Amino acid sequence: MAKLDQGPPNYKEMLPPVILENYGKWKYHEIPQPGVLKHVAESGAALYSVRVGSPRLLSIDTISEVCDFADQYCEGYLRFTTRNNIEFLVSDEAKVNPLIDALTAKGYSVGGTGASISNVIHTQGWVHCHTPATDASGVVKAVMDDLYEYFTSMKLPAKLKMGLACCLNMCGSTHCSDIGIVGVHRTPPRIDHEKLRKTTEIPTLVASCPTGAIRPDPKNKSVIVNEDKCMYCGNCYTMSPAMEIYDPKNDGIAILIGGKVSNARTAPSFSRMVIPFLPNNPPRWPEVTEAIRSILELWIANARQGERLGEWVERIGWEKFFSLSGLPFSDMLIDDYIFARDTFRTSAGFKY
Amino acid sequence: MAKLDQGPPNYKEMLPPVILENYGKWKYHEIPQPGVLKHVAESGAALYSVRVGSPRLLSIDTISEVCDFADQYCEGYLRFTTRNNIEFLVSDEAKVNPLIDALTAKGYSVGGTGASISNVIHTQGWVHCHTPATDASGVVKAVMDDLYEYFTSMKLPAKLKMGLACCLNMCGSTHCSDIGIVGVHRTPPRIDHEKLRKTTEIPTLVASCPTGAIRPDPKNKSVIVNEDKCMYCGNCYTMSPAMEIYDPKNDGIAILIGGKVSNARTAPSFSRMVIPFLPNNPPRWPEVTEAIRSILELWIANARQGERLGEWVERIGWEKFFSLSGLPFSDMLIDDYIFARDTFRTSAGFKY
Amino acid sequence: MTDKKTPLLDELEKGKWPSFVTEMKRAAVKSEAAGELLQVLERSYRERRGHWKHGGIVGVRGYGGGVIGRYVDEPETYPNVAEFHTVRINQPSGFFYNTKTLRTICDIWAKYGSGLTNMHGSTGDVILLGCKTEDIQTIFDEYSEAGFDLGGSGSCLRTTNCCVGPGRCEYACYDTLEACYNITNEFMDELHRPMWPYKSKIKFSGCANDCTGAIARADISVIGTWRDSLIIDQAAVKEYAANQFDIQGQVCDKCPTSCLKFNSEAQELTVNADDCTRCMHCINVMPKAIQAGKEKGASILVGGKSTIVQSAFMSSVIVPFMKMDAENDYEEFKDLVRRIWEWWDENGKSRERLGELIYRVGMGRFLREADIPPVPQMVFRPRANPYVFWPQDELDRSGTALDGSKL
Amino acid sequence: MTDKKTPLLDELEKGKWPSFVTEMKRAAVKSEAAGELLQVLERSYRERRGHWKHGGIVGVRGYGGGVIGRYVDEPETYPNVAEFHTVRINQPSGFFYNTKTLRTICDIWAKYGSGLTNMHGSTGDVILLGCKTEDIQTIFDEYSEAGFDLGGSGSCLRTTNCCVGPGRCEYACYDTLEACYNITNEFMDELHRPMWPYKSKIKFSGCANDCTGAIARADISVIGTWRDSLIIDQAAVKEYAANQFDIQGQVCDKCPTSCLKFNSEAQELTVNADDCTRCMHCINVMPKAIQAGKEKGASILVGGKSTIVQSAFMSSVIVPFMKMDAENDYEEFKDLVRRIWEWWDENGKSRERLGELIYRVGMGRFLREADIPPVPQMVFRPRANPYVFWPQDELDRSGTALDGSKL
Ligand code: SRM
Ligand code: SRM
Ligand code: SRM
Ligand code: SRM
Ligand code: SF4
Ligand code: SF4
Ligand code: SF4
Ligand code: SF4
Ligand code: SF4
Ligand code: SF4
Ligand code: SF4
Ligand code: SF4
Repeated sequence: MAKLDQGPPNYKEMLPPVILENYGKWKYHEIPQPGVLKHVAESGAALYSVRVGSPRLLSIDTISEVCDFADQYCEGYLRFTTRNNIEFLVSDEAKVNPLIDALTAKGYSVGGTGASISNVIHTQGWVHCHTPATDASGVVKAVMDDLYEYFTSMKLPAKLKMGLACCLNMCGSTHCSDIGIVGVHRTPPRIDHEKLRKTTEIPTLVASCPTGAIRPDPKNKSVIVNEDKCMYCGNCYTMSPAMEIYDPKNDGIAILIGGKVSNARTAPSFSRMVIPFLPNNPPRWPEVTEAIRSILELWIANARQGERLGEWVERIGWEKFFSLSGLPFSDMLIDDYIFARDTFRTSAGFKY
Repeated sequence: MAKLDQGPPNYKEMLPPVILENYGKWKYHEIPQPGVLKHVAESGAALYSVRVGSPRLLSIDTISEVCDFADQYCEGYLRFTTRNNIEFLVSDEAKVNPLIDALTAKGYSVGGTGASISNVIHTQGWVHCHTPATDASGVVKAVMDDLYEYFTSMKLPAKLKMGLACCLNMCGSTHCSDIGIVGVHRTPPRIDHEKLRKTTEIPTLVASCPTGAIRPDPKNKSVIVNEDKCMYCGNCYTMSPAMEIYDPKNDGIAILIGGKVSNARTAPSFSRMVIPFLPNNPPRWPEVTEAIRSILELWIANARQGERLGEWVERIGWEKFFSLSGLPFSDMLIDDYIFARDTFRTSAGFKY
Repeated sequence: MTDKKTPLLDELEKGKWPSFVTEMKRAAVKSEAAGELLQVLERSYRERRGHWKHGGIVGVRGYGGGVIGRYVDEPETYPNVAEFHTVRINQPSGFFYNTKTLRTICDIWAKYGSGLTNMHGSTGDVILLGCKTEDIQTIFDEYSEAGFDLGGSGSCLRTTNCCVGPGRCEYACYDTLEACYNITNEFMDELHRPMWPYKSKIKFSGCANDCTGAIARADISVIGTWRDSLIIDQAAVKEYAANQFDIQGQVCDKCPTSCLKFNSEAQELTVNADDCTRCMHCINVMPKAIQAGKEKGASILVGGKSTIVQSAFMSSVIVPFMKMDAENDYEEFKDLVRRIWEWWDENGKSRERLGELIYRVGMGRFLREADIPPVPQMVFRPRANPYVFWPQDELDRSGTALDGSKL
Repeated sequence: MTDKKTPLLDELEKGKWPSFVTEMKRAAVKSEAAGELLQVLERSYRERRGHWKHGGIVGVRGYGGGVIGRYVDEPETYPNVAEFHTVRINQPSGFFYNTKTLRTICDIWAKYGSGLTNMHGSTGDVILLGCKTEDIQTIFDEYSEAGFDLGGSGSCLRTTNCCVGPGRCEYACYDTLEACYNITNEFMDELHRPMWPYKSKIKFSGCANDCTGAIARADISVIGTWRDSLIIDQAAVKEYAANQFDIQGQVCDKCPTSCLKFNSEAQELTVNADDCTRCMHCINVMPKAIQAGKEKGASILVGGKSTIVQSAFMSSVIVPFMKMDAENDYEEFKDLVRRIWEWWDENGKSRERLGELIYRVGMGRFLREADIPPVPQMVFRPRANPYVFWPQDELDRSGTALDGSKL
C-alpha cells in the first residue's frame, strides 16, 4: 500500500555539495556568457549554472540523456527553472565549457539568461487538454525558432518573458507577461441538449457564465444561450461537456503585451490586448510569429536600456505604440468588463 | 405671457469695452498682487480683474452694493468665477488700488489667485436641502476663517481647491478636489411604512439602492432594509420621503484629499478618503477645521514648489502620508465598492 | 412664534471670511421669509439636522423644470417658509454681467422672494433662494419679460456652463462663451422639458486646465486643445532665464512626457511636438513664452458625474480633436451630442447617467451604436482581459451550429 | 488503423529550438500510446481543433485529486489513448534533482505510461503525461514507495512552488526551499483531499523579483523582503564606477522613489532608507555593491489568479512584513493561512477564488473576519467613494429607530 501524505521528496537530498556548503551564503552573481550564471559565495566558492532550453514536453529518454550529462559534469545534480529550462549545476569551473560543448554537439541550446528571451511558459493545447482554442507546444516551437537568436544572446533592452495559454483559463499565466499568447474562441457554445440533460446540473452551469448569457430552459430541461451576451470564454464548457465550444474556422490567437510580475522599478502589471485575433495556421503559425517579431523589433529599436516592454509602452503611451506599430485599433481592444472604467482615458492629455 | 425658450441673456451685452476690443486676443497674464490678475492683450491693452471672496449665499442688498462698486470702478462690468468669487473687471489701471481700498474698507476680501486657497465650492446644507448630513455654508465659513491667510496670500506650494458637499449626492463636486469635505450619514434609513405606501413606487425604490440592501416586503406593502448591506448613501431617501436618514447623533463629515481636475502634468484624479468621520459640531466645526489645517500644513512643509496636494501624496505614497500625518488608518478607508480592486496594493513595493 | 435669537449662527458672523449669516440677516431686514429661514437654520444648528422636506412638483407653464420645490417640516411654526422653493435662472456665458442686468435680477427678486440668492449654483445657475408656490409663475413671467430664462432641473439637459475663455484668458483654444451660448440655445427643448432617463450636463473649458471642472462634473466635457505644435517665443524664454526662473526644474522636469529640452547655453527651449500631450503645464508656468499651437479646437470627453450610484465617474475621451468654430454653427458637435443622447435615451435605465450606461453595456457597443470611430486616444491602455465580443455575422459560421452538431 | 505519417508535425522538427515533436517520436519508439498521441495531434493540426474529452473522475485510494482524467473523442480509432490521464507528482522544492531521483521517475513511468512528461507543469508538478485508468493506483503505489507523493488537483491546496532561493540566489530574504517544503508537509490533507470552494495556490519567492510569478498566479504569495535599510558596499560602488557603469542613469534615475543619491565626486552611493520600497532594482543592477538589509522576512499578498471568471486578479498586500524562520516552524504564517482558508471556505461560492471573494464582500470584511489588522500598506491609495460601512453597535443609536419614529 502506498504511503499517504508523505509529501514531496526532501529538496535537501537534491542539492549538490557546493550548495549545501554555501546554502544561503551567496554573495553575488555574474553572467560570464549567455546561458551561464556564476554565483559566488561568501566562502569564495563558485557555482556555475548552465541553462538549457527545453520543450518542456520531454520524453523519458531525453531526461535520461540529461541525467547522463549531469552525472558526467555536475556530480549528478541539476534543476529546472520556473520557466522549465534545465540548469546544470557545475561546481568545477573547468567543466563548464566542456559541458557546453557536449550539450551543443547534441543539439541542446544554451541561453535564456539576462537580457534575453527565456523559455515560454505554456500549457497543454491539443496535446492533452479538452478546452484549447489553439495548440500550445507547436506555437511555442514556431515562435522560439523564429526568435532563437534572442535566446542565445543577451542583446535585448531587458528580459523578455513570454507566456502562452491555449484557452482563457490561462494556465500559462499569460496575463502578466511581456508578451502573452492566448488561444481564443470566437463563437458561442453549441449545446448538446441530450448530453446536457444527462451530465449537467443546470443551476451550476447557469451560474458559471460570467456575462449571464445562459438561462435555464425548463420546458426543454436544458439551457438557452443568448448569443449577444456570450464572449466565448468557454467557462460553460469547463462546467459541462454538452457546451462544445471549439470551432476550427474561428478559433485562433490573441496577443497581449506589456505585463510583468517583478516589482523592480514598477509594480506588477497586466498584459494588454493589442491584437484581438490571429488565425490558427498550423504547423508554424506564421501570422503569430510575424506579429511577435515586429512588436519585439519595435521594442528593441525604441526602448531604453533596461526598459521592459511594458515599461517602454507605458512611457511612450499606448496610443503612440499603436501609431508606431501600425497595428489596427478597434473597439475590441477597449475593455468592457468589470474593471473597464479605469482603462478609459479620463484626461485630455494624449498624443495624436 | 412669458417668452419660452429665449435662453440666457447674451453674454456679449455683458462684456466691458476692453474685452469686446480684445476678445480672444489676450497674450499673457501676470498676478501683480494677490487677488489681482492682469491680462495683457496683443493690442497692449490691459484688463485688471480684482477677485473678491464671496459667501455665495448673497442678499440682493449685497449684490447692489457690489454693483455700486462696479459702476464706480469698472464701467458697470463684473463677473463671477466658477468658484463663486466676484471679479471686478477694471480697464483703467489707476482705478485698481482705489477699488481695492474701497472694497477692503467695506470688509470685502481680495485674494484667491495663484498659489492660494480659493473659495470652497459648496452646496445648500441645512439652508435649503432635504438630504444633508451637515451644513454647507457654516462649515465653509469656519474653514475659510481658519485658513484666511492663505486666501489673501500666494504662499502655498500650489493652488488648493476645496469642495464641500452636504451629502453623498456630492453637488459640491468634492470628488476631484484637493480637499473634499463630505457630509455623511452613518445609520440606515428609518422607514415610515404608511408614508411609503402613499408616496412610493416600490420597485423604483428597491432599484435605487446601490448595494441591494432594500427588498420588497409584499405582506406589509412596504420594504425591508438589510442593515448589514446599507452604507447610508441616502439614495433611497432621494427616491422616497418615507426613508428618513438624517440622524443627529451620527451624521457628520468625512474628509477626502488629493483629487484634481486640471490635466496639467498629471491626469485628473479622484479625491481619496483619509478621515471617515468627524462629528458635526456647529457652529464652528472645530474638528473639521483642525483636521484640514493640519493636512494643509503637512503639505506646505513637505511639498515641492508647484506640487498640488495629491501630486505630493502620490509622490511620497499614501502609506507615507498616513505615517507623516499620524491619521489613523482603518479598514473603512479601504475601498469595497465596484472599482475597489485597482486600489489594492498588488505589489510588494511600499514604505513602512 | 419662535425665539428670534440666533446665538449659534451669530458665531459665524465672526472671522474674516464673508459671512452668509450676515447676508441672511441683511435679507431678513426686508423679508420675513429670510428671517424665518434664520430661525430654521439656528434650530438645525442646535439639533444637528435639517428641517426641509422633499419637494412636491412645482413649476411654470410650458416647462418641466427650473424650480426646486421645498417645504419646511413644521409649516405651523414657520409659516413664511412653509413653501420655500428655489428658482434657477440660466446665467449668461462666463458669469459675465453688467450691473443693469444684475440689478434687474435683484429688483424682481425683491418683490417676490426672500431676497437671498446663490451667485451661483454649483451647476451654474443664478439660484433665487426661497419663494412661494403662488408666485412662481409671476416670477418667471417677469424674469422672462426682462430677458431671462429658466435653467434646468429634473431629467433634462442641465444648465450648461463655461469658463471665462476668450473673454479674458489667453489660453482659450475655442470660444467657450459663444459655444456655450449657441449650443444652449440650440437645446432649449432638451433643457426645459425633462425627457431623458436622468440629467445630462455639458461644460465648456477653453483648455486642459479645465477651469469648469468639466471632466469631473459633466456628462459631456468640451476641453480646448490644439493639433499642431505649441509655439515657443525664444526671446521671452531668454527673459525668463534672465529673471532666474528655473526653466529646467520647473518646466522641463515637470513635463509629463519629457518632451521639452532646455539648452541652458543657448537659452533655448525646444519641444518634441509629437510627444506633447498638451497638458498645459509649460504654458501655465511660462505664459509669456509659450502658446498653444495654431490649429485649435477641442477634445470631447463624456461620462462624468458624481458619486451616486456606481460611484463617481470622470469623463473620458471620445473625440480627440474637433473643430469648434462658430462659422459652422457647431454642427459637428451638435450632431454628436444628439447621437449620444438618443442612444442614452433609448438604452438608459431610469436614473442612469451616460457614464454608467456606457460602463454597463460596454464602451464598444456605445461607440458602434452612436457611430463614433474607436481610436487609441480613448483609453489609457487597452483591455487586460480577453473577453472580446465578435460580430457573429462577420465570421464564417458555416462550420458551427448551436445544436451541438459535430464539426 | 490510422495513417502513421505526420507531415504537419514534422515541420516542427525543423528549426533550432528543441522540438516537442522529436520528444514525442522518441517516446513513440517504445510506447504505442505516444505513437497514437502523435496521430491525434497530427489530426488536430489538420483539423485545427482538439480531440480530447472531459475527464471522468479518476484517482487513487485515499486522495481526492492528483490525477487528471482524459479521454480521446474517438476511442475506436485511437484505442491506446482512449484513456490518457495525467499524474501530477509533487516536485521537490526549487525543482532540484539528483539524477537518481530523476531516473527513478523515468523508470516507473516507462513501465506504465506513455514515456512522456512535462518538466514541469505550470503550477510546478512533474506531469506524467498519459496513462490508463487501470494503472493509476499501481503507478501511485510505486511512486509512493520510491518516496514521491501526488500533487494537487480539484478544489484543494494546489502543489506549492518556490524559487531557487538560498540554494543559489544571493537575493533570497528567507529560505524559500525550506518554507515550501515545511508548509507543504503541514497541509497534506488540504492538498490531497479537495474540500474547498475552489483551488488555492501558494508560491514562495525569495525577493521582490518574484521569480515564481506569485503575485500574478498565487492565491497566497510569499515575497521575501526586509525591514531595515539596504546595505551598500562603497568599495564595490567605486569599482562599478571605475568600470564606467552609469550609476546615476541606470540606478539612481530608475529608482522608483528617487531615494538613491550618487555623489559622483566622492563616488559614493547613499540611500534614504525610509523612502526605499525594496523594489530590488538597484540590487539587481549592482549585485556586487548593494544587498538587502539584515532584518529579513516576507510580505504576504493574497488573491492572485488568472482570467476566469471575474478577470485576472493580482495578489495584494495583507501583511507587510512577517518573519519567515524555520525555527518557529512558520507558525505565524500557518496560522494566518488557516484563518484565511477557513474564512474563504465559509464564505466562498462554488468556484470562487479567494481574490474574487474578497472583492465581492469587501476587503474590510475580510480583514475583520480573518482578524488581520488594516494598514495603509495594503492599498495603493484609499477609497475614492464615501461608501463606508459603520459597525452599528459601536454607534449611539438611541436616537434612531427603523420604524420611522421622529427624533
Ligand atoms: C532561475 C530562476 C528562478 C528559479 O527558481 O527557477 C531565476 C533566476 C534569476 N533571476 Fe529571476 N529567475 C527566474 C524567473 C523569473 C521570473 C518568473 C518568470 O519568468 O515567469 C521573474 C518575473 C518575471 C516578470 O517580471 O514578468 C523573474 C524576474 C527577475 C528579475 C526582475 C527583472 C525586471 O527587471 O523586471 C530579476 C532581476 C534582473 O534580472 O535584473 C531576476 C534575477 C534573477 C537572478 C539574477 C537572481 C540571482 O541573482 O540568482 C537569477 C538569474 C536570472 C537570469 O536568468 O538572468 N529575476 N525571474 C527563474 C528562471 C526562469 C527561466 O528559466 O528563465
Ligand atoms: C476665473 C477662473 C475661470 C472662470 O471662468 O471663472 C480661472 C481662471 C484662471 N485659471 Fe483656472 N480658473 C478658475 C477655476 C479653475 C478650476 C476649477 C475649480 O477651481 O473648481 C480649475 C481646475 C481645478 C483642479 O485642477 O482641481 C482650474 C485650474 C487651473 C490651472 C491648473 C492648475 C494646476 O496646476 O493643476 C491653471 C494653471 C495655473 O494656475 O498654473 C489655471 C489658470 C488660470 C488662469 C491663470 C488662466 C488665465 O491665464 O487667465 C486664470 C487665473 C488663475 C488664478 O486664479 O490664479 N487654472 N482653474 C476660475 C477661478 C475660480 C476661483 O474663483 O478660484
Ligand atoms: C443647488 C445645487 C447645489 C448648490 O447649492 O449649488 C444642487 C442641489 C441639489 N441637487 Fe445637485 N445641485 C447642484 C449641482 C450639482 C452638481 C454640480 C454640477 O452640476 O457641476 C452635482 C455633481 C455633478 C453631477 O451631476 O454628477 C450634483 C449632483 C446631484 C446628484 C447626484 C447625481 C449623480 O448622478 O450622482 C443628485 C441626486 C439626484 O439627482 O437625485 C442631486 C440632487 C440635488 C437636489 C435636487 C436634491 C434632490 O435630490 O432633490 C438638490 C436640491 C437642493 C435644493 O434644495 O435647492 N445633485 N448636483 C446645484 C445646482 C445649482 C445650479 O443649478 O446651478
Ligand atoms: C497542466 C496545467 C497546464 C500545463 O500544461 O502546465 C493545467 C492544466 C489544466 N488546467 Fe490549469 N493547469 C495548470 C496550471 C494553471 C495555472 C498556473 C499556475 O498554477 O501557476 C493557472 C493560472 C493561475 C490560477 O490558478 O489562476 C491555471 C488556471 C486554470 C483555470 C482558471 C482558474 C481561475 O480561477 O481563473 C482552470 C479552470 C478550472 O479550474 O476549472 C484550469 C483548469 C485546468 C484543466 C484542469 C482543465 C479543466 O478545466 O479540466 C487543465 C487540465 C489539462 C490537462 O489535460 O492536463 N486551470 N492552471 C498546469 C498544472 C500543472 C501542474 O500541476 O503543475
Ligand atoms: S489553458 Fe485552457 S486549454 Fe490550455 S491547458 Fe489550461 S485549461 Fe487546458
Ligand atoms: S462561453 Fe462563456 S460567455 Fe459564452 S455562454 Fe459559455 S460561459 Fe457564457
Ligand atoms: S449635496 Fe446633497 S444635501 Fe447638499 S445640496 Fe446636494 S443633494 Fe442637497
Ligand atoms: S441608504 Fe443607500 S445603501 Fe442604505 S438602504 Fe438606502 S439606498 Fe440602500
Ligand atoms: S479653462 Fe483654460 S481657457 Fe478656460 S479660463 Fe481656464 S485656463 Fe483659461
Ligand atoms: S504642454 Fe505639457 S506635455 Fe506639452 S510640452 Fe508643455 S508640459 Fe510638456
Ligand atoms: S525571487 Fe529573488 S530570491 Fe528568488 S530566485 Fe528570484 S531573485 Fe532570487
Ligand atoms: S530597492 Fe528600489 S526603491 Fe529601494 S533604493 Fe533600490 S531602486 Fe530604490
